[in-house]
Order: sequence, then structure tokens, then C-alpha cells
Amino acid sequence: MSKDSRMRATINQKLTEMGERDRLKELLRAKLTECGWKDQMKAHCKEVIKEKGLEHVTVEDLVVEITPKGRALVPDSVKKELLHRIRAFLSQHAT
Amino acid sequence: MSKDSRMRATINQKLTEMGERDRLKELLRAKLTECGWKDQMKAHCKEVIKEKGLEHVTVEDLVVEITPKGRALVPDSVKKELLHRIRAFLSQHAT
Amino acid sequence: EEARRKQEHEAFLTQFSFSFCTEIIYEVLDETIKETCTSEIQQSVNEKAERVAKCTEQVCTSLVEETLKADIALMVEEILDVELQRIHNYIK
Repeated sequence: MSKDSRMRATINQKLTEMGERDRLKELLRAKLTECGWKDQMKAHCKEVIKEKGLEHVTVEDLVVEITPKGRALVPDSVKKELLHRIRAFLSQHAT
Repeated sequence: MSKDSRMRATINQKLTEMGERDRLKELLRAKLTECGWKDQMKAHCKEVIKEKGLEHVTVEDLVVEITPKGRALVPDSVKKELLHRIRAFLSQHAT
Repeated sequence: EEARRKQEHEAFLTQFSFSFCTEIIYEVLDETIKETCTSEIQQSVNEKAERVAKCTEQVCTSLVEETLKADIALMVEEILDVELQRIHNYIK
């Protein structure tokens, strides 16, 4: 296991053990709803279904189709806030 | 003050005033780098830090730990060259 | 007498040279070792800080990715269910 993998595992373990990982996910979900990401994604999903026809799409196809847009639409400010919160958590719980 | 002590003080003063003390130190530093001593010391420091863990080692600990090896690893040829240069200076300036 | 003085002086110079040489070596070694230890510890501290920063970013990215993956899958399932339901109702 490389030093980086060990470090990532330690960070993840700390976040998970103290429930912070779930809180961060919830925060992300709230932010995505707040900024309109969810609405945009729903609209995009419906467009794809309309374009391809309901009988020609599966859940897997749709996920593959809309995920890149989903990634691109996450605002940088949201990612930054999340990163900032992880850093703050780690510095508070540094051993 | 004995005659020897007086003489020692005079020579020491001359070595300092004429800049020979500093030149000798510079020469030694250069030789230690050139012969790989410095790289060996760096490597040894890294080993000790890795072994003990960064959070468990201070500069002072590290100095105590690596000094014996540092002294032992100075090549005889470097010591001889330094001694030779001191003798040459003394025979020119301490007659 | 002159020869004896000269011999004594030579002996003194030899002894002085040895002790001065040792003094210089110890002085330079002490300084260099202290410098090396300080810079190696600093370097390790910097490397660790860089690694923590990099890994934290990676963890953050994977957390976002994980959440998106789960939420997008759920959203797609819900939308498809609604669409299918709508068609069923229409057919009925």
C-alpha cells in the first residue's frame, strides 16, 4: 500500500468513524438541491428519455448518459466548501 | 598563564584574524559534501524519521541520534588534508 | 639549547595542530549535522503537509463522486418509474 493510499484510508476512516462522512454527503445533497443542480439534472434526464424513447433506455444507459453532465454541473463553490469542511474537521481531530 | 597557553592563544588569534579558521571550515564543509558524507547524513536522517515517525522526533533527538555516525563517517583523507593545511599555515605563521 | 627549543616548539605545533584540527572538525560537524537535521525534518513536515492536502482533495472528490453516483441512479430510477406509470395510465 502506497503512502498516499494509507493516508487516504486514514482520512476516510476518521471521517467515517465520527459520522462526518455522512454529514458531508448530506451537506452536498442540500447544496445541490439549493443551487438547482437537481432540477437541471431531472430536466436533462427527461430530455434524454424523450430523445431516445422510453422503450429504448435502461437505468444503466441513462446513468452513463447523464453522469458527465452531473459532474460538470456541481458548482466549484460547493466543492470548495466541502473541501474546506473536510480540512477543518481533520485539523480539529488531528492526532 | 603558561607559555603554552599564551602561545595557543596567540596562534588561535592569528588563525581567526587572518581568516584561516573560516577558510578551513569552508574547506571541510566542501570536502564533506564532495565525498558524499552530507548525502549519507541526509539519508540517515530520513531513515531515523521514518523509523521513529515524524511526530515522535525533534531536531534535538535527530542530532543526538546521527552525530556518532556523522563523526565516524568523516574520511581519514579529509582529516589528513585538514591537518596538513593547518601544519602548513602554522609553519608559515607560527615560527 | 637552540635545538632543544626548536624540538619543543615542533612538538607543541604538532599537538596544537591535532587539537585544532579536531576542534574544527567537531565544530563543522555539529553545525552541519544541526542544519541537516533541521532541514530534513522541515522537508518531511512539508512533504507530509503536501500529501495531506493532496489526499484530502482526493477524498473530497471521491465523496462527491460517490454521492453523485448514488443520487443520479436514484433520480433516474424515479423518473423512469414515473414515466412508465404515466404510460400505463395512458394505455389503461
